[in-house]
Amino acid sequence: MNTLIAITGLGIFCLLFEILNLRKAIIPITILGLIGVLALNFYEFGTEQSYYNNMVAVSKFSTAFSSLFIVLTIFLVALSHNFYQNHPTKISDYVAIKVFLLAGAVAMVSFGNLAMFFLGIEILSIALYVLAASDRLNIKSNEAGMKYFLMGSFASGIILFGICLIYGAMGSFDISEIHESALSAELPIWFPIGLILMIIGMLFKVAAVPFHFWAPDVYEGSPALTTALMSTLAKVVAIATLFKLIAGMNVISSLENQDLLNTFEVIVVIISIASMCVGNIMALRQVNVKRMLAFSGISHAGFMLMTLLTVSASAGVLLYYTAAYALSGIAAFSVILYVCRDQDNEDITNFHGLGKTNPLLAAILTASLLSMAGIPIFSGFFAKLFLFNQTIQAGYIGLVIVAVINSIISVGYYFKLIIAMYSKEPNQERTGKPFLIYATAVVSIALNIILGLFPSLVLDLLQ
Amino acid sequence: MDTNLALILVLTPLLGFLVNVFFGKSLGKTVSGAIGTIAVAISFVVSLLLFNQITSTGKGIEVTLFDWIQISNLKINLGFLLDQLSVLWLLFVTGIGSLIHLYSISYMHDDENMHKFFSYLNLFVFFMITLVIGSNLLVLFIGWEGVGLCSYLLIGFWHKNQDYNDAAKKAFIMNRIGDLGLLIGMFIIGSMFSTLDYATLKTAIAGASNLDSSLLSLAALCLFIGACGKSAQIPLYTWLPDAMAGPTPVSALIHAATMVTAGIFMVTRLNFVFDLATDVQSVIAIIGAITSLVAATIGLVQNDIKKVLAYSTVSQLGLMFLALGFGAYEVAVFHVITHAFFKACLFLGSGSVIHGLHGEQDMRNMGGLRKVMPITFWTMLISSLAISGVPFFSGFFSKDEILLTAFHHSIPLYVVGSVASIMTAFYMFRLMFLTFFKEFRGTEEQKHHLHESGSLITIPLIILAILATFGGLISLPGHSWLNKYLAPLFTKATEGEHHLGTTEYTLMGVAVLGGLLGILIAYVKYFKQDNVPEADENITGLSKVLYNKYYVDEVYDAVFVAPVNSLSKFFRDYIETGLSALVFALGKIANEIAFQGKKLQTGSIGLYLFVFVLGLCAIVSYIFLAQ
Amino acid sequence: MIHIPDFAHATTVQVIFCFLAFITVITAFLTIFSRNPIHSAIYLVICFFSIAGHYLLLNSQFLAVVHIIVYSGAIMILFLFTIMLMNLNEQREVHRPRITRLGAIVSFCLILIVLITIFINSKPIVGEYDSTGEDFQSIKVLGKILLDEYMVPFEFASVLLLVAMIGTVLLSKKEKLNK
Amino acid sequence: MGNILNQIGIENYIFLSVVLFCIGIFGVLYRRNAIIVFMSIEIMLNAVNLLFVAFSTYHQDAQGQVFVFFSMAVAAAEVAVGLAILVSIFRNIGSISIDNLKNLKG
Amino acid sequence: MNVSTILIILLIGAFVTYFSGDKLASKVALLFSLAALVCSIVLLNNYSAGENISVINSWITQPKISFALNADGLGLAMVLLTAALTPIIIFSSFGNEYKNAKAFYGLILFMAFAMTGTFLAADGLLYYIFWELALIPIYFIALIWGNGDAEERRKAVVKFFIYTLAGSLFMLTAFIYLYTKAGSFLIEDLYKLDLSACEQLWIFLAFFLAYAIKIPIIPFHTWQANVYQKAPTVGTMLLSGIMLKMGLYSVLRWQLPIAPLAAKEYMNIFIALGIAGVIYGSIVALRQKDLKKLLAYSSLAHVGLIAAGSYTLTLDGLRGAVMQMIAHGFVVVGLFFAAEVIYRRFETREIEAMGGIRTQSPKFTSMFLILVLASVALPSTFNFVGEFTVLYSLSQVNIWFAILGGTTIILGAYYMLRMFQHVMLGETNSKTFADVSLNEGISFVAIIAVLLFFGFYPKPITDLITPSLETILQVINKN
Repeated sequence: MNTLIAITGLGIFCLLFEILNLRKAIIPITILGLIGVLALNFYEFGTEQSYYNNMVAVSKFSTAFSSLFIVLTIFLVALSHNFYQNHPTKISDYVAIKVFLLAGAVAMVSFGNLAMFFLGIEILSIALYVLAASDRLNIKSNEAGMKYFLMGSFASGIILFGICLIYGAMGSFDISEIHESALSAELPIWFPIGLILMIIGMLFKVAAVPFHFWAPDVYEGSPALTTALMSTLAKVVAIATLFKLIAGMNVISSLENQDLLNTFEVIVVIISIASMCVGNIMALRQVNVKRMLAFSGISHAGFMLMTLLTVSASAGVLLYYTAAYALSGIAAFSVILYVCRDQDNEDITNFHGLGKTNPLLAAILTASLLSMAGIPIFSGFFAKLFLFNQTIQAGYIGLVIVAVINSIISVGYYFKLIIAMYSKEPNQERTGKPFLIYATAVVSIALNIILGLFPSLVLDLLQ
Repeated sequence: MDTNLALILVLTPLLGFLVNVFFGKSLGKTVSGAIGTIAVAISFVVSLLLFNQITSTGKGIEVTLFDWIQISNLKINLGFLLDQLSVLWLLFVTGIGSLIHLYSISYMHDDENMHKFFSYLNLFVFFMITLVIGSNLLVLFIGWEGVGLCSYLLIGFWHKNQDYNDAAKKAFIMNRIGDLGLLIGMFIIGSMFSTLDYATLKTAIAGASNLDSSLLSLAALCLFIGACGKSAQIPLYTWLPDAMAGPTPVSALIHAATMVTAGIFMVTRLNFVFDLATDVQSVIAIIGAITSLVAATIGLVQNDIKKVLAYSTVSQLGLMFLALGFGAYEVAVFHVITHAFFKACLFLGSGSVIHGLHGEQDMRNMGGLRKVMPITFWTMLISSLAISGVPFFSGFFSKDEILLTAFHHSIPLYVVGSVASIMTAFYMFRLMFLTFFKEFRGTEEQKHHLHESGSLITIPLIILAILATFGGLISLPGHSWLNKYLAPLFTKATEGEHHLGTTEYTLMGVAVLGGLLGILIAYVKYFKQDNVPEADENITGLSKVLYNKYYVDEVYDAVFVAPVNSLSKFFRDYIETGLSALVFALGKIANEIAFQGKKLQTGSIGLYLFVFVLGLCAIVSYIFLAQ
Repeated sequence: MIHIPDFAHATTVQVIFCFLAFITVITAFLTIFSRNPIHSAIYLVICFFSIAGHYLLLNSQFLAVVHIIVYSGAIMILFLFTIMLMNLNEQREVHRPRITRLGAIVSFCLILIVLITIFINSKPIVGEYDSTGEDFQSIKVLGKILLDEYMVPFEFASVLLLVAMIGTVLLSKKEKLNK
Repeated sequence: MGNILNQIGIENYIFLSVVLFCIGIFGVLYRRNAIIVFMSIEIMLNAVNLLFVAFSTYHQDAQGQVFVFFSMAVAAAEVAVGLAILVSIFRNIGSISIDNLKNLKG
Repeated sequence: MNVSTILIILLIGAFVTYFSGDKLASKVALLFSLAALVCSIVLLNNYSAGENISVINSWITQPKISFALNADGLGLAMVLLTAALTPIIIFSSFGNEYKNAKAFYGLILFMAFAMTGTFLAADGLLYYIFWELALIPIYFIALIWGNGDAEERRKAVVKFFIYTLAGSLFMLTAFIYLYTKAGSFLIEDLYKLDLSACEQLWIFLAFFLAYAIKIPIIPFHTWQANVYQKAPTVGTMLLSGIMLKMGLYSVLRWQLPIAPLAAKEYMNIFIALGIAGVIYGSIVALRQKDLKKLLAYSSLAHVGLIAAGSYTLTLDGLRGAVMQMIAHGFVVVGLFFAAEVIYRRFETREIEAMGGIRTQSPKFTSMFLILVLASVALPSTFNFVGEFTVLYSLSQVNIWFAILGGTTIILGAYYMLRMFQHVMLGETNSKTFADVSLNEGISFVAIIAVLLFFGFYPKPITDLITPSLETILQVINKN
């Protein structure tokens, strides 16, 4: 709760700075503030408490994920400095929106009431619509914003309908009440329908097949930093929320009571497989790096959805997976931001010869791609490992084999980029070494590797 | 003491090899030649000492150096067995070896790589000694492959000529085919008796109660295939004539006197195995006979002086195998020894001729050398008489023994052997007449330079001629020293010495007459009628077939080499690319799907939402309606 | 099963419900089918009013008022302004490919059938509906709940609106192109 | 007074709401004019709001109605942002047909 | 001192090399690789003295993964192979100039590190990690420093990477499955597992896929020739000399003991595959135009035989396989180095363009010939010891296996001598060919010395590996 308040306060401070003409201080102070929030959040870790009539329920799960979100936001804010260099008058808005977005995200994982959940997801979505469309003179950005907005509100409508049906069945929005009454046998059919609609809405947010179509277009059209935000923070938030919804509302047991569990699991398996396959295969022929990473994100969503099959045991795995994925995503996007600063697109050709001109950045991008591909020592590997382990233990060996095949396919396009960096001749000068970009890239990939070397650090948090 | 002796025996040639390899060039030709020769000579002296010891004690010496290869049920030592057989072999290997080394000093003096030549020769002697004195089959195998290697190196000694290299390669590979047989034979024996050690094996076989005779036969057959490769028997004989590409001393040492007899050595060594495999013995006899006949027929029409000798070698080896096939090991060994003398002498003689003619090997371009090269002529004549089986020369006794044995076992094989002998006499004297009689048919340039070879060449010739004359004494019919000497080796009572009865004398007479007949025909054809073989393109009919060696090389080429090569091309061009394409196809398929999939991503919000709704309907209806 | 109103013996409430429902659905359709955006907007306003009528029928007057204020008063005005601003009233929509329309109709039918079928298949609510008699929807009660129990979401909604505000400003603000 | 639902039945509200919701979906799919699409989305949200109120009465519980307030706030915020995006698109390409938004694809 | 020392040396070496700059990199790398060699010898000493040099530390608690390195004879033998070949390989590259040398040598040491780790790891997952880690450096080495047409190279290298990764991911799946059964990745726990025949079959196949691609066994070999050809020679040496052995080693260490029933049941099929590789590889090698490709196919043939030996499940087979692995490792490195030596002078790898080298370079010829002969397993070389043992073990299974496998000695001789003839012999080449330099000579001599020494006296190696192989066999035959 304190975290939430602090974040919101920080957002307002950002706006105030603009008024106080402290533009230059915004980013450093925001970062410091976020670090403070992170500390606060750590301090809260381990306390199970609910605030304000259980509107906000702080648990290990919520604090752990909140910390991850905060860390990601720190990186994203740090990257803002260079990204918004040409928009000095808007920087406070950008930063404030990101901070509010974080507030929404934190609300989404620590909600105790569906109202909070709904408001959280809307804050997140609206902030993202704005950010996607924020390059207002760029038609691509407009288009991305519009597409995202239309489809996002559509999905919001479905989520809202789901919440409504749940309310109809339960007479309450409170998660713990729903959790308890979910087991009663006398539930009207509205409850499972509502659940499924909500889950579908969330599947849209995580960009799972067949609700994924927006992702590539929006990722491609949005300004690169927004894409970074979407592919790391937003995706992670969405999947974490989905997980929390399913875990928090006792979905599994209640579906089991109504003999719907099998079909539900079949659906999850199918969506997971479809996401992995579609994401990976479609990524193969992409030229635009952001678009490629969008498809890669779709496939990762497929992987992460596997945790929904083992909800009771896989919170830690999900946390680990999301952390690994998001950290490598941040590292990758920092490099992309650097490389495509002055370009009007993010095509692979821009990366030619990066290995020669900027070996460090090339190495970082390589590392992050390897992590996403699941090559050992990077945390992406362990993430997949733990995930597969969990899933095989639950008996879904076929699903794991499909996932493995998909991992193989994914190497194909990740390596396309690596090859472009190392075995092609550079086609442009790359000057300047923006400190914040370098720092972000290095720190995020270092964190990624540390997670790889000591997975227990994160994994055991939620066990 | 024994160990030291054995080590000196083995290591001196190796040392010679090493010295020549590393310092040969700087030492100068003569010195390196001398080192090579001395190294072998020392081995010869040691062999003599050992021979002396063996004859006096009558017991073999076993030396074990160290464990070599460990296999679960086999423990293979690197060890030596110096018994009657091996020492006998040692004697003529090192003896003739020394002579040929001596000969080579002069013969190879013009070659810039003389030190290399000597190092290879020394290496050969080293491996040959290893082969002979190994205490088990695997040590024999070291030598076996080692001499093959040296043979390869020496055949291809003039490596600028790719034909020679081809010949060298062919020799090595043909040998390797045999080696595989030998290996398989070893495997079978190893698994049957858990040992490859001769001595242990012998006792094991003697003690074995119920042997799987078919398996043992198989082993024997495989071993015989090995022997076929090394000793140039059908079907693996074709390398030997080609091997004449090497310098002549090599042909004399390796391809006449020593290496090619390794097969006979091995069979004799394992006589206790072959004795139990009677059907294999028949095979050996038949193959030996056929080889001797086939090689002899080819030898009839060859014009290359060394080729004639080569086919003669194959033919003689065939006779030895004929004897082996009848279990008459000591007879085969006897012929090995006499053959080593006279064939080495013949080769060296031909070398002397070639040397004198500066590399000319075609007999059609020779003639009349008798006067210019008297020593060469006389020594070669003696050897030719010996090989033709003219009485009281060494060959007479040994060949006669073989034919006698054959007669006692199988008349048809006897006839084949005899015919081969007659042919031998014919082509040997064809060689003599064409080379040494009548007028010189070469160029004026060559005629001008004709001369007798130097003493380093003639001395070995003379020694060998003497040996070729008197070598028969070691196993005179009825009073065979050799048989007694070798007796401890054999399990079966040997065939015993043939009682010199009427039959024997008759047969002897027939053989002598046959030999003389061959000589006579040659005399008539090439001396009286003064025929000179036709130029290559004019050869027709049967002669053409013979001249082209029954087209065996061509057949092998068409049946084995060409298919393998085209298979290789086929694999390379189709299977490999196909497999590769198959793997790539997976990627291509994925890419193609991606390409098609991209079309689905039209950018139209309507479509996206449509799919969204469809997905929603599908999920909801699956969960709630599809019960 | 669908409870088909028995018009012969329908109560006033039922008649009103049917009437309102009819209006709602029809105007909703008209909103979509009108060619002129202004007409659409007006139909939508009517639709919202009918929904407010439903709220009144359900006895939640406050909500009905708020609904009219927010939707008809604010949101629709926003729409109309935009339409006017862009001078869209004359704009004829580009030709819609048949496949689009077909797709829309198909998915409409499909989702409608699926949802309706599910709800029909579910076990009907039998018996009387509870009527505790307590006041649960007066302004007083709503205010209490909203500012007590739902205080945090209430505040959080302000963050939402703030974000929307910053967002709209961000999207519309012109920058000096000084670089 | 009795529960009004005794006369109408919650199912009817559900059906009405579903129909309205589906009309909203239909509108989103059917129309290419972005403004009308927005309106369709508003119809969807209103359908849900209606159901909230109905459920609220059904449960005799005010929370549903409170939620409607939030839902309205959200709708307002969404419309504001959506229109802002729309306006900037209109400024850029002079059209508000979503069919013109097909640059991003593949 | 325990086995992790050598890993640390190599890892630190990799980084130090990277930071030492382009000029010093090669020397620093050599220094560290020699240090690793010394360290491995010291470790070997300690091991033979009966000291415990294994390591086991817990690493990840849930799922239970340990940092466990187990040094037994087999592992140490392979480590020794790696440690001995790495300096030779590094030293052999001294004649070449590499751009960005620090990265190049750093990657080499890193790869040595990963491969050493693979040989030592006693925890399935740790093993897998090292296994995959070894793949990354070679990928970059081949990609960046490789030769030939860039597009072709990319294709070949990516195919190689994806292909091998594909195989190993199935292995990973198998490991995870095993974990769910055993509750641990530790090798001894996995050895203790009692799996049904069906499970074993699937696990066996999953492992097989990984190893068959890595080794490679036909028909999974298609990556090999191209990558060998395209990679820089150093990379080829690392690949063929050590990395292939990872696959073979893993067969012995992981595949056979974990799924013995399947191994026994389908033994003949897998032996047959290995032998098919022998024959196929030899035949394809015959008509290769590119020297490195030819050597690649020869490698295919040799490893086919080793694999066949491993699958016999007899002590002889395993022992022969290990010895052959070591021997092949040395000989193939030597041969590729010879190809490189020629390339340095002639700038070509086309066999057609060579020939007539012998007259100009007696030393090189002799050394090359010895390597060729070792490669065709001439007795008195170490290769013979290995090949003989393997063939013997095959003959114990079925005499036909030995006969067919034995064709390697014929076909091998055929293509190797044919190659030697066309590369080295014939009329003196018009291009000048300087004889080997001292640096080059040292590498050759080192390799040849090892091959000849163990050819006559393989006992140290036999004694080293036998106990651990016996343990493995015990596990295989436990029921």
